[in-house]
Amino acid sequence: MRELTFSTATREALTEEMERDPAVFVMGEGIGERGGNWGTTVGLFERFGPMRLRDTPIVERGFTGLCTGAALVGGRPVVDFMFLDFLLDGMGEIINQTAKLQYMSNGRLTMPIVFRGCIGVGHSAATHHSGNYYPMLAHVPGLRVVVPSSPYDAKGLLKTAIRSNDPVFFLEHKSVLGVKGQVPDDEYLIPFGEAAVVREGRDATVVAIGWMVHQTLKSCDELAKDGVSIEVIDPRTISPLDTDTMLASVKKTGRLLIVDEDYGPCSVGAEIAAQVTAKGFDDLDAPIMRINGAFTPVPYAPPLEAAVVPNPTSIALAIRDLLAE
Amino acid sequence: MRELTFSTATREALTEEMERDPAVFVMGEGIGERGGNWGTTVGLFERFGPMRLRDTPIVERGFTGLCTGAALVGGRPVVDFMFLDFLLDGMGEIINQTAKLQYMSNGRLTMPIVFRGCIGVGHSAATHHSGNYYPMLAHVPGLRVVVPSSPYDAKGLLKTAIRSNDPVFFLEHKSVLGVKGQVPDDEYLIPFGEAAVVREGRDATVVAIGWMVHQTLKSCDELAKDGVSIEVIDPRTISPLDTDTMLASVKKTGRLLIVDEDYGPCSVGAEIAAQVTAKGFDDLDAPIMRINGAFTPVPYAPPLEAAVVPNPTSIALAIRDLLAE
Amino acid sequence: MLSAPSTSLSTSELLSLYRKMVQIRRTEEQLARAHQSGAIPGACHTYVGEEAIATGVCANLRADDVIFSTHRGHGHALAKGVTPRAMMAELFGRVTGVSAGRGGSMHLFSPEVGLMGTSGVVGPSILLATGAAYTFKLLGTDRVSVAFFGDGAVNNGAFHEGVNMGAIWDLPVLYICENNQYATEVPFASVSKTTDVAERARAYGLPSYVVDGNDVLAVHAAAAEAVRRARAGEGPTFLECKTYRTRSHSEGMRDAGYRTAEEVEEWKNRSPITKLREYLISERLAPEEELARVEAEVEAEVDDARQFATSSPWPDPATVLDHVYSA
Amino acid sequence: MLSAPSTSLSTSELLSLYRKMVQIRRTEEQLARAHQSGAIPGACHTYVGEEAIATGVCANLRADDVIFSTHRGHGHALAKGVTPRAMMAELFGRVTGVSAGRGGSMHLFSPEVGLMGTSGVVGPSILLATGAAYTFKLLGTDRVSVAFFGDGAVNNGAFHEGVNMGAIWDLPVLYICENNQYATEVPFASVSKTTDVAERARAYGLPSYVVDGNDVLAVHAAAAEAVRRARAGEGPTFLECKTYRTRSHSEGMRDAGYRTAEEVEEWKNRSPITKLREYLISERLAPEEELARVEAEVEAEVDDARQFATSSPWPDPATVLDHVYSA
Ligand SMILES: Cc1ncc(C[n+]2csc(CCOP(=O)(O)OP(=O)(O)O)c2C)c(N)n1
Ligand SMILES: Cc1ncc(C[n+]2csc(CCOP(=O)(O)OP(=O)(O)O)c2C)c(N)n1
Ligand SMILES: [Mg+2]
Ligand SMILES: [Mg+2]
Repeated sequence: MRELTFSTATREALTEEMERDPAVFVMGEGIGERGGNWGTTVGLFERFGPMRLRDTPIVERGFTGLCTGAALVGGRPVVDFMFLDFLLDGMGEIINQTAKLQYMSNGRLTMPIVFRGCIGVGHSAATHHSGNYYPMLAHVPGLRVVVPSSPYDAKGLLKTAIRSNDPVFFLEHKSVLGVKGQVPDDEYLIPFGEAAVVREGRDATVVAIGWMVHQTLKSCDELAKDGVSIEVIDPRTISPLDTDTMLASVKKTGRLLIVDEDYGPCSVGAEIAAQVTAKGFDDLDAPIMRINGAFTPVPYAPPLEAAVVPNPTSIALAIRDLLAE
Repeated sequence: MRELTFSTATREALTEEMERDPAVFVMGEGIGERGGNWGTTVGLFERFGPMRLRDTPIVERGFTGLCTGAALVGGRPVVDFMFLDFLLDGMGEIINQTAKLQYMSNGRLTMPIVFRGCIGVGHSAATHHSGNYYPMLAHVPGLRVVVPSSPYDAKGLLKTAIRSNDPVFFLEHKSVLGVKGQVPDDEYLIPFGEAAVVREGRDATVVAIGWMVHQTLKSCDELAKDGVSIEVIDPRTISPLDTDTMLASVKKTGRLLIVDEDYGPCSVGAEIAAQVTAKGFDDLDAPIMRINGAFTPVPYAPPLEAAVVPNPTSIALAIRDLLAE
Repeated sequence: MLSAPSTSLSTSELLSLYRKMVQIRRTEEQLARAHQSGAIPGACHTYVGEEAIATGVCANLRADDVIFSTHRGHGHALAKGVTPRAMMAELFGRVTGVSAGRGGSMHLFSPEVGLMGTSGVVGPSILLATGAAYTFKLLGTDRVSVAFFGDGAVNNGAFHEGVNMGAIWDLPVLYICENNQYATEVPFASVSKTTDVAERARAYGLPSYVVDGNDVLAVHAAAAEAVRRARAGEGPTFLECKTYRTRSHSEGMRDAGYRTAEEVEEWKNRSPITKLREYLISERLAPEEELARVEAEVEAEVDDARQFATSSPWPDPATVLDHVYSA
Repeated sequence: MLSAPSTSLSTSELLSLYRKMVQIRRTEEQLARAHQSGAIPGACHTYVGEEAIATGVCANLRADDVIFSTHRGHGHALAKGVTPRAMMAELFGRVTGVSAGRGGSMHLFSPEVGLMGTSGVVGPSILLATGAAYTFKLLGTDRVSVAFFGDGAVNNGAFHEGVNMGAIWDLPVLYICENNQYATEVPFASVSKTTDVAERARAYGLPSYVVDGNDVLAVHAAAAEAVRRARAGEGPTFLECKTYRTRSHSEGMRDAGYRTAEEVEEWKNRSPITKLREYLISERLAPEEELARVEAEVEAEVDDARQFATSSPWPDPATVLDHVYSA
């Protein structure tokens, strides 16, 4: 075991997979010699050269489509969007081609492709560099969506993503990139569709996504001082979504809060709330609560930006409300 | 009052608004002399000419962006996507420009623009011509989303959409285009955010969207023969979403089923279920049920296509299950 | 415009081009009738009049080369080796179809013969084909990828982004623009200030030619050189094949108002099939009887395909969720 | 390349061009320092070295003409009439900023003076400007719309779709490509086989010229003719302004590895400000003291702006949901 940052862990995963399989290549803006806007590919260009670390013109739709075609004939592309916001120009390709070609070919084609990019609000990145988008992607059959929160999960899930024959979105909140954590020396993979109980507790369950896992853990530390015991679940993959782990927890605690930085309407939190209520109705001692990012484009000024996302204080407040129900 | 088809009603609305305001214009493929793939603009080219009925090259992203710019300086574009599926290439413009410019300009710009297009499964239109997409759009702050089911609603809501200073998606299920209904002779507008109770009942509430309103009404007729009394609610607008009307109904019936042709995960149905459970927990005698389109790309062959969407039989079955809970 | 070179093709190669074009034409005519009778539940865009392009290009390809096609893709599918049976069954929505009934006319997949898909959306074929070429180059193979697309795709961003990437990275890909002069009812001249698509393509710095798309020998020759370049690692080539569809945009649609009956008639007279037929006879490469025999064989093959499609079973609704994911 | 014409501008017009370029330069320098000190919380892309383009173009515009800009938009904002105060306050995140703190560097809005927005996304300015021009034509006004964008946007589909629509519909729009030869660290030559962007633009059939983007008089003259054409209903014009940014892509980013120190030095010596200064002096159009006075005035103006920004209040979090919708 070593302590690595989230970014180092994903770079290790990528390097190992590129060494393992010569069909794996990365495409994006500034991922060649420059090593990626977020350092996703530092040092790899020297090792693998320009065909496998391909700097592109500013054509997000274009290289999304190109990589989809590349994946159909034996390539295993990792598309690096830098900021996930830029994926939007490629939505047509992703929804109508990438996500559908396995099905439309009746399983005779596979689609081994990974899309990665930074998500999330923070650092005054402002409205064009702060999006989340995962519920939109999770709404599309044929796609997998991964939102890891720790270096350990990031490495194991990225390796699974690169080896998967399905299209996978691997989304990295900009605030988790520097988070440190233990990572085994030996190789490991983490399967999709298994939520992690990141903290055990008995009074209520909180499901938190991505960076919100860390914010939630902070509020739990505070609440623990008052003897409040919270169970925290990180779904890790949004599609497939492991509601069994959530249901098991709710059976124990009777209460559920979902903490998500992304907008509320038609969100992952709505889906979780709907499913857990449907299947765990009798276990619930109170209606499920959700807290989400404010329903507004993301503003720039620090006091405005801070006002649009949940933080440890607002999460703790919500937990107390939930317990009082 | 006259009986009109849904299509005729929307054409009437568009014509009246184009007559009223010279800044209203339509852009899309084949909406000029040809009158639109769905007849949305038949007869208008002769009347208003090419600047106001602008046939475009096949550049959905391009004219989405163009019309967004046009709306910023006093134009009132109606963007006709033909099939809404083609909007996907314009997602970047819609989410990052159209939806955000009012906010980013601190309210000094307005965005009077309507996007319309056909949605829905049916007629072996196959996977590239059968999408729905409304939960994705409803997830985006700054957008309005309208999914009418009757000629009356379509006319009144389209007029409201064209006069609105917000970007509005007006989505027409291909199966409702030919539906007939009463439409007043005099002008009327229907405000956004007001669901319609299209059938009153006492045993359970069904919220149905678009074409599913008609399919649900058919199953209610069947169930009525057995003395089962169902209340049916059509939200009409998905964003804003009128949950008050739903809550009031659930207070009376104690049971709720949501029928939506679109995919389940992170859907409008999930949002409704989450909200109604949160606010109406004590009124619910059973967990909320949802039925949705199967989570798969839409297949072509009639027996496969029929298998992916709810129909009067499967809806009736679901209602009976709900009543048995 | 590249002129038809005196051909170096053998008689049997010429006859096989002829057979393929006739096969496409007869199949389309059957499909059109089937659509009228209601046997085809979805849309149906025929390739009638444009047969020389798919035929001339695909005759240069190996089975492991790949093509990406459009909404008007029946000709490409047949030219790459899909059987009339498997294609017709698909349009009839049967489980014996190339896509097992999941696809219909605009979603034909047969990776076994290198048909990587037709598309209901205009544009993607260009990007997907460029991507397959990227993998071919990455893995050091000499396989070749082909994008077919119409004049309507030329103004779309996918054209711009795709052709440029093919050019700057010297990928083994052919860009085949089937310029039939209209996108649905919209004339190319009304959406472009420049007349030739090839001129637009030249802005990306790749070899770009105008070809008579109704002359299968001209298409074949131009494609042969393009395939040679691609296989040799010399990069992509752009071919604008000027042509015309002589039926309506899609079956059941009106075909008046936007073009004159004379224009249609004129192009019917320039049928690529007639042109090759006359050439074969006048050059004494094949006697009329032999051509008639080919035609009769194709006729029988296509009749059989229709029977096959009609009598094939529907797909089982219980399988509807299969293959959304790979595992 | 269009050469700088012997100018017909009056001395006061020339001085006002000079003042504007100096204002942009000084403001950028202040912003760079502020970014280093942490006073600017978000990204900051400066326009240092490229001042002649925004200045030369916008001097031809009326207040009711509109411009659409990029991530590198400070120069455009100032040239169109935003005050250094309002701009600096925005980058500091204050409520007195042009976007009341909602935007920051890449989201500057001042419709009052025709700045319809800078953009964090590369490409949209081209489409939005084309759209504003569409409305101007639809409503029968003689207003003009301008799209600024970098060489990096040229390969993007927005360029292709937007410029083509402007051309085919003869819209009153100027396409101003600021070709500073790099997109972040990517040289234009590595993503395009053709050297000049103007050559690419010509494929759309609109007048398209290469201009020395470091010569404000050349830019001014070319833009004057383009604006005249647009106002007269003669359609769009494309100008490729060759230039160079002499600071890093954005403040705080490395600026080595992808270009040589000599190249940067060479372009620093070609500063558009120095060029005009020398011209004004050598042609005896303005004495050195007058230029020094302008510089001092600008210096004071920008110092004041910085003070203003620093002392302005933050926006109130209670207003954060305002203006998501119009009503
Ligand atoms: C992105 C997109 N926009 C619109 C359509 C609707 N559509 C189908 S075919 C067609 C015209 C295509 O013209 P062209 O590319 O010239 O091909 P042709 O039909 O002439 O062979 C259009 C607009 C579509 N399928 N995809
Ligand atoms: C669609 C999109 N992709 C990527 C980026 C990230 N990005 C910001 S600036 C930039 C380079 C832009 O280059 P250019 O257009 O030449 O403008 P310059 O910075 O040289 O002025 C990139 C890639 C972006 N903002 N938008
Ligand atoms: Mg065409
Ligand atoms: Mg640049």
